[in-house]
Amino acid sequence: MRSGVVLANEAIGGGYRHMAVNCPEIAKEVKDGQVVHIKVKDGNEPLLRRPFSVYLYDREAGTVEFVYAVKGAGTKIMAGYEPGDEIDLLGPTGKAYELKEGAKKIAILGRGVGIVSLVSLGVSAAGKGLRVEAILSGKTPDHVFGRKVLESSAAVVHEVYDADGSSDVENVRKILERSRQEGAIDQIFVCGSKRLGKLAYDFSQEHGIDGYISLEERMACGIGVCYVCVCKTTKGYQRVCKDGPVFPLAEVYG
Amino acid sequence: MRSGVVLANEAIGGGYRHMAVNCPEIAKEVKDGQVVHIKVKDGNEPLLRRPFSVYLYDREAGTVEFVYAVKGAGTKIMAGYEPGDEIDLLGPTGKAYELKEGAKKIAILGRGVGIVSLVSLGVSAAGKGLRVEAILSGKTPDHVFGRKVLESSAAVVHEVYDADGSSDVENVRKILERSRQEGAIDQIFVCGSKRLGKLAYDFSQEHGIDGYISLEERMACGIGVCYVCVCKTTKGYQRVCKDGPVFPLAEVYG
Amino acid sequence: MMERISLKVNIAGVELQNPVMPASGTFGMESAEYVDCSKLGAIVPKSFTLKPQQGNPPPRVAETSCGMLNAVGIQNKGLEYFLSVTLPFFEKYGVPVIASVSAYSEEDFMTIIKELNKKKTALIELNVSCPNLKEGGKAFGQSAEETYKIVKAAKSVSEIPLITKLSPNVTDITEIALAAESAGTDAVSLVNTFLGMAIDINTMRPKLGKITGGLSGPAIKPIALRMVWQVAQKVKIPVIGLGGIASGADAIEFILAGATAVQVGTGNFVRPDIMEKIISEIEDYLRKKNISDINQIIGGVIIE
Amino acid sequence: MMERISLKVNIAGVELQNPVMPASGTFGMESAEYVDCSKLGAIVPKSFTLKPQQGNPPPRVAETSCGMLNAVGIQNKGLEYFLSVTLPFFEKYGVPVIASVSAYSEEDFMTIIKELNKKKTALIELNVSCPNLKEGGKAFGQSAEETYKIVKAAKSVSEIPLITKLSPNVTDITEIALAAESAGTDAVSLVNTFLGMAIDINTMRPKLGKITGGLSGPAIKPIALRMVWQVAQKVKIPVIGLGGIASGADAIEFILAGATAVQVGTGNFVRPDIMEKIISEIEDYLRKKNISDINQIIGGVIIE
Ligand SMILES: Cc1cc2nc3c(=O)[nH]c(=O)nc-3n(C[C@H](O)[C@H](O)[C@H](O)COP(=O)(O)OP(=O)(O)OC[C@H]3O[C@@H](n4cnc5c(N)ncnc54)[C@H](O)[C@@H]3O)c2cc1C
Ligand SMILES: Cc1cc2nc3c(=O)[nH]c(=O)nc-3n(C[C@H](O)[C@H](O)[C@H](O)COP(=O)(O)OP(=O)(O)OC[C@H]3O[C@@H](n4cnc5c(N)ncnc54)[C@H](O)[C@@H]3O)c2cc1C
Ligand SMILES: Cc1cc2nc3c(=O)[nH]c(=O)nc-3n(C[C@H](O)[C@H](O)[C@H](O)COP(=O)(O)O)c2cc1C
Ligand SMILES: Cc1cc2nc3c(=O)[nH]c(=O)nc-3n(C[C@H](O)[C@H](O)[C@H](O)COP(=O)(O)O)c2cc1C
Ligand code: FES
Ligand code: FES
Repeated sequence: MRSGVVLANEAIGGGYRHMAVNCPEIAKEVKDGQVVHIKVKDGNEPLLRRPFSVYLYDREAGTVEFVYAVKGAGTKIMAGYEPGDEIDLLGPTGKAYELKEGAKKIAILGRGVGIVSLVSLGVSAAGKGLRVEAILSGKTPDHVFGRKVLESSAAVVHEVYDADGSSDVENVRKILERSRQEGAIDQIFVCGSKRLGKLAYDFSQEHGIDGYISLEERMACGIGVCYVCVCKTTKGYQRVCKDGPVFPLAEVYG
Repeated sequence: MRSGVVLANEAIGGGYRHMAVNCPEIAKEVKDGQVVHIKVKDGNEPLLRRPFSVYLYDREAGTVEFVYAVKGAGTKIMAGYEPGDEIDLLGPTGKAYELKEGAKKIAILGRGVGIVSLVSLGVSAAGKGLRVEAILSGKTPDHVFGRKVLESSAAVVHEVYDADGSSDVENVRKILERSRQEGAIDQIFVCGSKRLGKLAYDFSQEHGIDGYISLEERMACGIGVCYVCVCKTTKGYQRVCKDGPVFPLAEVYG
Repeated sequence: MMERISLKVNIAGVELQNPVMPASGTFGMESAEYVDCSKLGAIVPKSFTLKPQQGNPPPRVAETSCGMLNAVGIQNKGLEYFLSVTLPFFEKYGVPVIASVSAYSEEDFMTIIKELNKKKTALIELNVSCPNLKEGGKAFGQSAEETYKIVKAAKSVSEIPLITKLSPNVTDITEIALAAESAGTDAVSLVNTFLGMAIDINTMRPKLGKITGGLSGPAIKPIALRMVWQVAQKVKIPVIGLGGIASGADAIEFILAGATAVQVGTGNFVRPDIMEKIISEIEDYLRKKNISDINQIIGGVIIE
Repeated sequence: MMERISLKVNIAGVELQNPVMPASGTFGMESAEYVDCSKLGAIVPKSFTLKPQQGNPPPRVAETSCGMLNAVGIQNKGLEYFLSVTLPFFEKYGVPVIASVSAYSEEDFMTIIKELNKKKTALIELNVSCPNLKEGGKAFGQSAEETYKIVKAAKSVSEIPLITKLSPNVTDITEIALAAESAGTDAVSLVNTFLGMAIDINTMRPKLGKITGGLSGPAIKPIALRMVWQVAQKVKIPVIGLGGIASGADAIEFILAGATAVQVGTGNFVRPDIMEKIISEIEDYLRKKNISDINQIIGGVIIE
């Protein structure tokens, strides 16, 4: 358990909020795609921690950022956090996204809150000089975020929406294809959509490349001991909190 | 259920807080000694309402005041209320203190938080031109409150403390006796101490006067339907929330 | 948009305008100041016994995590008071009144029912499951045999349809429900409270005067819901579900699990007008789901 | 001021440095990153079965009011993995390791125990009470007879003292405890989870893949405490209490009710280091009460 202090917690449209937290211990350790479990409030209601992907982190500043959708009891309480509030954090936990040795270009496909876990990966990869093709999908332009951060770190960003039909899998496939024609994609990462996961899997199979997906499941312990958060994989039931959340696409769709 | 808005909520020493609430509906109806049940927080933890005596009320201004001791989970939450917060109130409930037709002088004996329920009675009685002898007892001077309000409405106030031994029953009896010698006491009202209750009962018997005590019991419904809040009386188990909180001393000590 | 949504349900031939009623012991004449009784599906006053009784020594309540323990022990003014005061008071609201009857023997149950026959309450609920009466929290309703015997005896004299209220403090509640059904009960209601305990570590004493008491409130909802679901699969008679209901969503869970109607207990303590809120939330749910008749979702949980 | 406070308790001849240990299924090797295992009274890893098993289909968890439902179904890597990996991992902390054993038959229990005999775990906990294995949530531990048979069989081969973990889904838990005692169990632990259910009213489907699951957490504490108190009055062997413990105060309630030691389950999910906190809170309590030895308060609830 680590204690953090809320620095900002603002609505950013689409029912999402962006929260920045000071917590040097987590900021120092966290890797792209990892998760932090928030005890949203003392006491027994709600009882369990809520898992959230880390959106961005700044090791020097000691800050960690989240983007979350306000849905149920827990996230409603979080929406009320104000700068200066202390929060109770557990993490970082879980497998991170790993860039392959020698990779020159990656694609990231995120949808809705699934975008969250991919943004720091995009930033890290671009920072290391890789080319990053980011496809961000959402119901409407309001449901997409992260473009600025990604672009400012030199990623190429495409936004696609349900509202205008551009988020259609076929269209996303076309964007991917076009990008591939401009230069081979070495790895593909996806989060937030089963359909996009399938697309990424097919794409990775077709071109013989590495692909990863980050999954969500309801959790209790968050650290791998209770086995409630399993997902079905080719290796049997695996724990999303410990064996994941990042899994090879082939284990999920294979 | 009535909705109130917190106007002030300040620590006043002795671990007590003084809270003023805007709630014209309650301010209009409430009678001296009645109770309001606060749902300190939405949700199921804590589950039940907390009962509090009304300390003062202002029918015109639409305000109701409380003084409460911060003890457990519920009152800790209340301690965090800030001006502007909405609160969920049920009440006023229960039997009020009643001034006897033709009474000219009353005595009130309050100890600790038990002082709360008596102050508005003292103010009302003094306002009607009765003489009011108030004995306020507490561990230390910090644990006594209400003097100013009572004095400004022309009550005679005695403070007695454990710290200097003045709260001793014998000493309180002396104060009462002395007051009686200055002019007959027509009614005696007590709250917050079994010992003072017994003293008041003995006094009332000795001088053949009316006496009342306000009792506390753990509650659930607060409106008289669940029968969990009973106290033993000469009439059997009676509900503190509905048959009380104010009972004739003779029913409790007789 | 739907024309009209019907919330009407039927319990043993008695039509209720909606499926929401109070749980016995959590509602009384005083409640009428806070809730419009004419809006309820039915009215269930506190259980009464043949003779007035004083109940257990205080303290009678202890708050627990998302729940509460009570050990009232059915303090009540007896049959006569029910007939002469409580019943007429509630009858004026024009909704079915369900007499909740508690007793220490078959004979007492029979005596009371014979008197109720004369007044024709809409339904009778046999409280064979109060954990606060016998020593050690035992209740008739914890034995299939005893339940069968009492229901059979009650049924032999009753001219009014019977609901048997079941205890959750059992290994297999379906067994008790089936015993009550085969003895002729017209419906079952479940659950009564779970026997529990709390200790004040400062005084090192039990928090309740009677040591143990009945646990109610949101804490018990998952167990109660499971029991309602299990019983609804097994019996043919209507099931009335209760245990921790405090919202329309809670009520709908019980209805989906197989309850024809629901009772609200501890929820009334938190908000004496909660049942009106629950009724309108149920209606909203049906409207949103485009369902015109609540009967369409009774037992409607989808199991794959 | 007190010189030293002793938290030492003894379960079936095994001395524990303090009475606090994890509840099976809520603690694993990963926990060692968050809690100093050498500080615990004992270590209880997750139940294992003879062969590895995959457990139930997800979703396996649903949060409830002050509690949670789980339907894991004892996903585990089997006896062999326990012996070769889990046991050596935990043995290095120098505190007693309690092997929690689950099985589908007497034979499987006996086979596993024979293997454990060779490794001499400090104690064995027989999990005869998991509601997530058999169909409909039934467990051996819901029948006094079946409990007796299993414990008897286990005892006939075990060279290690046995704890029998009881199911709370029973009419009279003292009956089951007495059956286990007369079959020779050296201690009992209670309670396992309560069978419960939750329905998602939007999808109209159960929230758990297996429909029903086990309720744990603060919600169940009052019922668990009552059961521990009842059992402690009846048996002569040590009782290990659990169910909703999340603080030193909770643990002390169970100890006052008669528990010689306590287990912490769901509390570990909220704070993986909670047991260390509980141990120090127990110590603080004793210090404040001027009690030098925890054994002085076991069963110390004052009943007037
Ligand atoms: C690995 C992982 C990463 C996540 N990252 C993010 C993120 O970056 N941003 C974001 O907005 N959300 C994220 N989520 C989802 C987020 O955890 C849920 O939205 C949140 O728990 C909902 O809590 P609530 O109390 O508002 O909802 P409620 O519905 O009241 O929650 C009830 C219970 O269900 C669980 N639950 C509800 N929805 C989900 C869900 N989608 N996934 C897992 N558990 C759920 C809760 O944790 C809680 O135990 C992530 C989930 C996982 C598993
Ligand atoms: C008629 C009446 C009038 C009261 N007036 C006042 C007042 O004016 N000022 C004031 O400070 N206190 C008053 N009290 C006591 C006040 O209700 C309790 O201090 C408060 O409920 C404690 O809540 P908690 O959550 O902080 O404590 P917890 O101990 O966490 O409460 C647990 C449960 O016990 C109940 N409880 C705890 N202490 C008491 C108590 N002394 N009396 C009744 N129930 C209790 C709570 O309501 C709750 O249900 C009054 C009580 C009654 C019955
Ligand atoms: C204070 C109190 C008194 C009760 N009295 C009775 C009673 O007289 N008769 C009865 O059948 N049930 C009685 N019950 C049980 C309730 O009717 C109901 O079965 C139980 O509380 C579970 O529902 P809930 O969780 O909605 O409260 C009582 C419950 C409480 C809390
Ligand atoms: C996710 C989960 C898994 C569990 N697995 C086991 C198990 O493998 N063996 C067992 O005996 N009990 C198991 N239990 C039950 C706990 O050990 C404990 O009896 C129960 O949770 C009540 O305690 P608590 O309220 O402190 O959690 C499990 C409980 C949970 C919540
Ligand atoms: S949440 Fe416990 S193992 Fe994943
Ligand atoms: S609190 Fe329910 S009758 Fe008094």
